[in-house]
Amino acid sequence: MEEITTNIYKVRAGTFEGPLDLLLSLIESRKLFVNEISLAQVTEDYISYIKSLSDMPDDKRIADVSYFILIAATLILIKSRSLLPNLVLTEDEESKIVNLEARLKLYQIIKNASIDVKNNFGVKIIFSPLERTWSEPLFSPDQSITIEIMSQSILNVLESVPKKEEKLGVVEVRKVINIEAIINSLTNRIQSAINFSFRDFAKSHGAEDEQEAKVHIIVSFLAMLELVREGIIDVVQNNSFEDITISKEVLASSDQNLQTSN
Amino acid sequence: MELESKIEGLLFYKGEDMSVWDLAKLLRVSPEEIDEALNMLEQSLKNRGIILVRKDDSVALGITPELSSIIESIRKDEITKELSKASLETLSIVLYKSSSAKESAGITRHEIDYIRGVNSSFILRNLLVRGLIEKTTDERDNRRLLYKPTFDALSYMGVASIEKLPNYETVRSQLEAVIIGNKNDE
Amino acid sequence: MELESKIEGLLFYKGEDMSVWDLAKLLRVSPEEIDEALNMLEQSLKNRGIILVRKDDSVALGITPELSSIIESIRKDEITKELSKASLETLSIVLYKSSSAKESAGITRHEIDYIRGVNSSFILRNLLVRGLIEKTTDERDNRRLLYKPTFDALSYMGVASIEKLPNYETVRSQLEAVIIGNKNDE
Repeated sequence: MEEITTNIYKVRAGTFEGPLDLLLSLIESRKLFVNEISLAQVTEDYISYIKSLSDMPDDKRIADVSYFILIAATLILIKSRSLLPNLVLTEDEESKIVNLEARLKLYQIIKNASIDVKNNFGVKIIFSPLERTWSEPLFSPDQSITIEIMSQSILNVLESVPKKEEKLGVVEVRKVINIEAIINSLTNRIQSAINFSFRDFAKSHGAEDEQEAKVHIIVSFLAMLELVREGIIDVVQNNSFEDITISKEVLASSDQNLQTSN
Repeated sequence: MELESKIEGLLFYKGEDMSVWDLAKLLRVSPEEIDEALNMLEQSLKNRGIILVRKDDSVALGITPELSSIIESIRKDEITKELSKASLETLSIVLYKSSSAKESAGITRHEIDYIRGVNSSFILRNLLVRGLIEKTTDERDNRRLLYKPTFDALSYMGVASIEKLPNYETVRSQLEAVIIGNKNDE
Repeated sequence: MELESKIEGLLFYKGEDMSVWDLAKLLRVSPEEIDEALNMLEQSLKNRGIILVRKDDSVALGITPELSSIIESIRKDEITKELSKASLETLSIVLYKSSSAKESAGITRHEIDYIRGVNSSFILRNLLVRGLIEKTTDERDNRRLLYKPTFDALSYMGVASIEKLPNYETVRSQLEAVIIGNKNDE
């Protein structure tokens, strides 16, 4: 038992089954309940974990990075709301937050149940009887046992064996943009312009399709939050329907933002 | 000869699970009579070396878990008891989330992925190969594939039915509570 | 747990004769105690579907003779039922993986399960009962059980030599590749 608890709480790259596992571990290690407040509190830890994933060499990087990024999007909504009190979320965004909370609670229940399963699995087995040898086998073919059907059947078998890539779960891993690179680019832009639109910034990466554009926005947002944390820029959103404006920052105010959010 | 004894004999002969329906057909009685006789058989086997294992509409006879360690010592093949963290999670979902009630038995891969937050196809395949879960099609919609625990999964857990899993009722009601509280999910 | 129940469980597991001496050794009691418990077990099994069969110093569980006609019909059904797609696929794996070269003949159940992505024990059992495949132990490792097609099955299909099956070389090497992939996973 003791071993399990210490293992779960150690946050180390590559040790998590998925984003929910990571998120739950972060919350539980702070002895918090699953709710919006605790989610906001662990957002930064979560993001730095994803950053450690994208810094890993390609072959070591886990296949599920995209799943981590998807959850990050919702976390960023939660974090933004705590950073920007005047931010009004859409219905869709609200339901994403509620949804994440519920999923996390489901995951927590299963996680606890899985400890019971682990402790009982294979300890006291109800064995099935050995194969029965009541009577000698009686050769009884049927008409479908022909060379033609056998050679067709084996082809069906081979066709349904999953390919190596599928097997590893690397179905379609989009190359996730390096967060570090975006931070650098963002810093450069701030130096040249006092104000620019976040939307323009996210667009400027030239996404190929909508899916990819979403990933760009998320990663850009992550980078932006990172800069806010480091006190380099200040995020101002004048009106909920307007774009977020990024400007060179008055250091003190972003520190305050951060303190209130933590 | 009592119906329950006949069932016992047939299950002994088969050495694997049989459906209530097959038993009814073979013994020329109604499925209800089989069900009733199974309840009696379950009682008769209390404290015996044999135990009745029930799952969905099927039953099998197994050796009481008290003899587990003796049998392990005489088995030729090794038993793999290790489950990775991912397999453990996925198996737990299939065990606790798929109710034994006929009409709602089984869980889709999509639901499993949703709970785990990652793609589970590789893990599901592993569990299928190990015979801990099985894949069936939804009776009401044959395009829907459902995953269910197998008799072996119950056997490894040392329980004669899903309801006897540790904390089954508690976990079920916790799951229900979250799902009802979040009706608009997905 | 009573000694008689333990004996019952072990005999049920084995499905074949065990000597009083073996039982005594396994259960760490004297042969006299076993004998005594067997007498009690014999009593407990009165009117049940299972009977105790004693011969000299050996015992086994058997099915009550009253059920023999039903069992006859189950057996008939087992061997005359049309082979399912899954059964044919399993048979084709056993067929293609076998070889006329003695040292590389046969495939394990685990390998079959892995190739098919599901547990195959019931299907293999049925193929055995029908005399289409047979089970042997690996000469190099007697813990490994190997499945092979029977001579009868090969001659029924008119296969003079496995190597002459359509696409034999390609299929064989693909099967090997899948099996090796499995070993790397573990």
